[in-house]
Amino acid sequence: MREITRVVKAYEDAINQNRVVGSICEECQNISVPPRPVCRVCGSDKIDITTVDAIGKLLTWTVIHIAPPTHLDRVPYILGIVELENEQRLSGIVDLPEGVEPEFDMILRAEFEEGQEGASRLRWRRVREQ
Amino acid sequence: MREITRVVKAYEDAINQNRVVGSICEECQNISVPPRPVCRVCGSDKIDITTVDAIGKLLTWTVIHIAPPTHLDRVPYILGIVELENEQRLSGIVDLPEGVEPEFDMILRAEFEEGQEGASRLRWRRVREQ
Amino acid sequence: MEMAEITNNSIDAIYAGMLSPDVFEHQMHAAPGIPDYLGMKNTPSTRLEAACASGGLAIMHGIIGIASGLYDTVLSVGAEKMTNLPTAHVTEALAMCADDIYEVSSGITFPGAFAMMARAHEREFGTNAEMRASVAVKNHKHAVDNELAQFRKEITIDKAINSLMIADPLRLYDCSPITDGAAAVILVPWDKAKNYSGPKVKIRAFAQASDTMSLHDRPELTGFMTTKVAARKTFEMAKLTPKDIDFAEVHDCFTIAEIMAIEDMGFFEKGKGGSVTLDGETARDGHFPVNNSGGLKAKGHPIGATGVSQVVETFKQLSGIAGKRQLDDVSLGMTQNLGGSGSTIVCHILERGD
Amino acid sequence: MEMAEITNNSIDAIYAGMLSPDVFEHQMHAAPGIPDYLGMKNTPSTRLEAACASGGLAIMHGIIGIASGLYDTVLSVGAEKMTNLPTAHVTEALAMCADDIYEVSSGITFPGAFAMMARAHEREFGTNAEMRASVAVKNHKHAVDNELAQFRKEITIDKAINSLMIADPLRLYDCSPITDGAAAVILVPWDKAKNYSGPKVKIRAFAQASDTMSLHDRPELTGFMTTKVAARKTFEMAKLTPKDIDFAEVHDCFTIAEIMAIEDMGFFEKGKGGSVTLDGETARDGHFPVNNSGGLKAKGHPIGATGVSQVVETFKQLSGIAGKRQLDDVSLGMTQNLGGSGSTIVCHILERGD
Ligand SMILES: [Zn+2]
Ligand SMILES: [Zn+2]
Repeated sequence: MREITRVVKAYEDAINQNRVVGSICEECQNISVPPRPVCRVCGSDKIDITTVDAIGKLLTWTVIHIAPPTHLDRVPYILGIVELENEQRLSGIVDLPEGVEPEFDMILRAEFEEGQEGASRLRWRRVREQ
Repeated sequence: MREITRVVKAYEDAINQNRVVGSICEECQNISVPPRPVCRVCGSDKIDITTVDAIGKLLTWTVIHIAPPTHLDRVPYILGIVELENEQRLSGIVDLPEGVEPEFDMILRAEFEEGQEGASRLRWRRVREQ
Repeated sequence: MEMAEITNNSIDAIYAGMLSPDVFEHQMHAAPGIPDYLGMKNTPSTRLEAACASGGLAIMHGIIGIASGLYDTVLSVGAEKMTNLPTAHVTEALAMCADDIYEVSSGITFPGAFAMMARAHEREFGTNAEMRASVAVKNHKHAVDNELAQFRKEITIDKAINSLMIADPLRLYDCSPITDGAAAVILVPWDKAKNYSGPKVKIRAFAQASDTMSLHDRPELTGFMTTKVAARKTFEMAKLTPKDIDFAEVHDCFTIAEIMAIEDMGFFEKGKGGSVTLDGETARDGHFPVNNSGGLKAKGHPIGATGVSQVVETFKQLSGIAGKRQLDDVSLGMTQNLGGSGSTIVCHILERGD
Repeated sequence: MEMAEITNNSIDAIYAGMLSPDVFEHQMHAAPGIPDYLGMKNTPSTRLEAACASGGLAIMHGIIGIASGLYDTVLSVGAEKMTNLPTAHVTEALAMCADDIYEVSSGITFPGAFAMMARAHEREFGTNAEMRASVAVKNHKHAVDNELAQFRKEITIDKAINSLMIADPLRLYDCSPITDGAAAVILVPWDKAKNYSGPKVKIRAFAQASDTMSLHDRPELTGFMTTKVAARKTFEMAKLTPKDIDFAEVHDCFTIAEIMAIEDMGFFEKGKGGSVTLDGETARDGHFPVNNSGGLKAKGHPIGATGVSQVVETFKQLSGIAGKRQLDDVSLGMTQNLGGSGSTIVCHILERGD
């Protein structure tokens, strides 16, 4: 439990520093995003935290029209799964400019906007728009 | 499930009519307060609803000082178990006049005060004070 | 219990599948309420929870209780009372079955998770809106003959593919409804079942599998590894193959879920689940009927009850008491009950008892 | 797991006792999160809930899984993360274990239910505030030697009987605290345990019993019928009597609960539980040590973890690895884990393994 707390906290702290981190296994060097307390490849719990390049392609997505109470003010919003390097994946909201539709394999980059209480929130945005 | 809903609804409806009801078994005439969907004595589910005399003695009680959020405005309050005729028992708030302390076997009667949205609430009060 | 000629006193233990009486009914520790309200004395009653697969676990762990030799007669129950809460809160409650840290914080919903799989399935196999809708159309048609179904009205593909968008590409008619309900079975060792004259069915095999909480942590987005693992283990225990099974009740919480289930269980080739449904192969008069009860889509989906209800339907078919929806000449049926976005799967194979 | 020389791949199934990750952590379907975060693949993981007896059920149903022949190696876990919520909300959440319709609506709290029993016990047997406080004083003293305890500080009877009134007659020091925690055991068939060189202990017997949700529906207010029934069945399965047992870990969620437990389990005459505690008979150096770990009162009470933690403590004592709090020459220990206001009880008897 300590370890779970540690990796989740590392992830959340990193988001607040506008970074995305994963875990790296000291035994087999496997990287996991989001970070995990036990290596999925070799089972080791010798885990370090490492910053990853938060750029990837859109694997799949939905457009949420009926949202939970926490997200009612955002509908409709795009929720997608983004694949980073090494087949690591993350879920997140995809923010696209007006008139741009999501597409398979669209290249997206993690950007960070201000959330509640000064915390950062990760948003996936199209690389082209920069 | 239909039966559970039926007996609970009968109980709640009766409270709103300022009455307390129990179930009476058509097979063995056993009375249960609060009403139950299946007779505890003979196992029959042939159950009728019957009004009972809501007067009894205080079996045990506590004075709640740390309350759940729903009852914060009432602390401290007395919560007791009252035994009616035939060893039937009910939990409830006991309202005593200023300066009167609860006592074992104190005779209490169900009275009804207005609750939320026009519904009645059962309160146990000392018989002597009337 | 009347049908099974069982009285309160002969129940040794109760297993109850419920997702969240906590959130839906403000009642934790709900399992002892069952023997309490049934007037039983001190009968152990255990709640099992694995989201929408809670009911399947109640059956499976009831069987394990009997197999252990500890119990002779078990009551396995599933129940959920969902309509106390407004829809937005039910949506939120169900989303709580997804991973809270990485998924729920991103605004995922239950339909949203399956919508992402539907899109991946469409990309890889061409499973389109019409194919998905054909699952709903079939299950609504099946439910017309189920007197216990929530919806007993046929719908059209046209109506389904034009219904309200919930989580693109899934629309209202791709989603199972919010339902109150309960289901129960009595389990006894097979050699003691002969003491009862009522209908009886043999549980041949069962298995349970888990997977990651988050969808993004799984290599495959077009099916469930859990379904594959649980189905394979169930077939192994039964010493059977998919070809031996006559019909199935699978977890169609969303239309795409039924399509993936019949593929992952091995009844149809991967990627063909949508087209075989559109072609009528899984209809009551098709060669492999699926969700002949109406499924979650039309029979209803009272979360904790669903897995038990699937076994009850299979029981009815195998004992020839399914009335107007009775299938001819069936001797082996299979169930697949899914929890969350597939983080738990429970499968059972049942066999005709005579 | 290192101590048990077990790797992830050898775990066949996980049983997890948790009261409400729903309410405490906004996470339903939490059980698959365990194999997920441990990096296990598709290992079935089942959540069991019976309020504060959830952990006891995780152990018991793990044993049943092994006894059925289905599994060889089971990981039974209990866990709760309670400190996310403010105290008033924890109070409300715990009160949700009482009967919602008749008790919660009356403003019952968890301490309130036990307070009403404490008063009935005082009336019938003279169990007074000092006797109740002596349970807390003893358990705090025991916890000083438990490096995993939440409180490792001795208290005095004077301090306890003058502490904040919570639910008259129960005061702050009569109540167990709000705690985060987890505990786990590995279960294997006894004949396979010999393959492991680490410490091992035999589970001799176990039983579970249920009772009415509402306190007012029970004929007796000075003890729990569930404790009596579960303890009797456990002794029967073990072919032992209370006299054979060397020590016990019992469910002292409130001081009065320990007093009633040691009476209802048959270790002391009914009504004497308070005076024997005051006399030191259940202290570490007494003739029958109770809650030598510090109990729920001082070790802490992370709801779902508690029942597992009791078995872990008993394991440590019976394998001689309890360090400073090691009891001399013990070969049989018993646990009693209580859910709600006694609506569920689970007991286990463990025996030294050599
Ligand atoms: Zn590694
Ligand atoms: Zn009767």
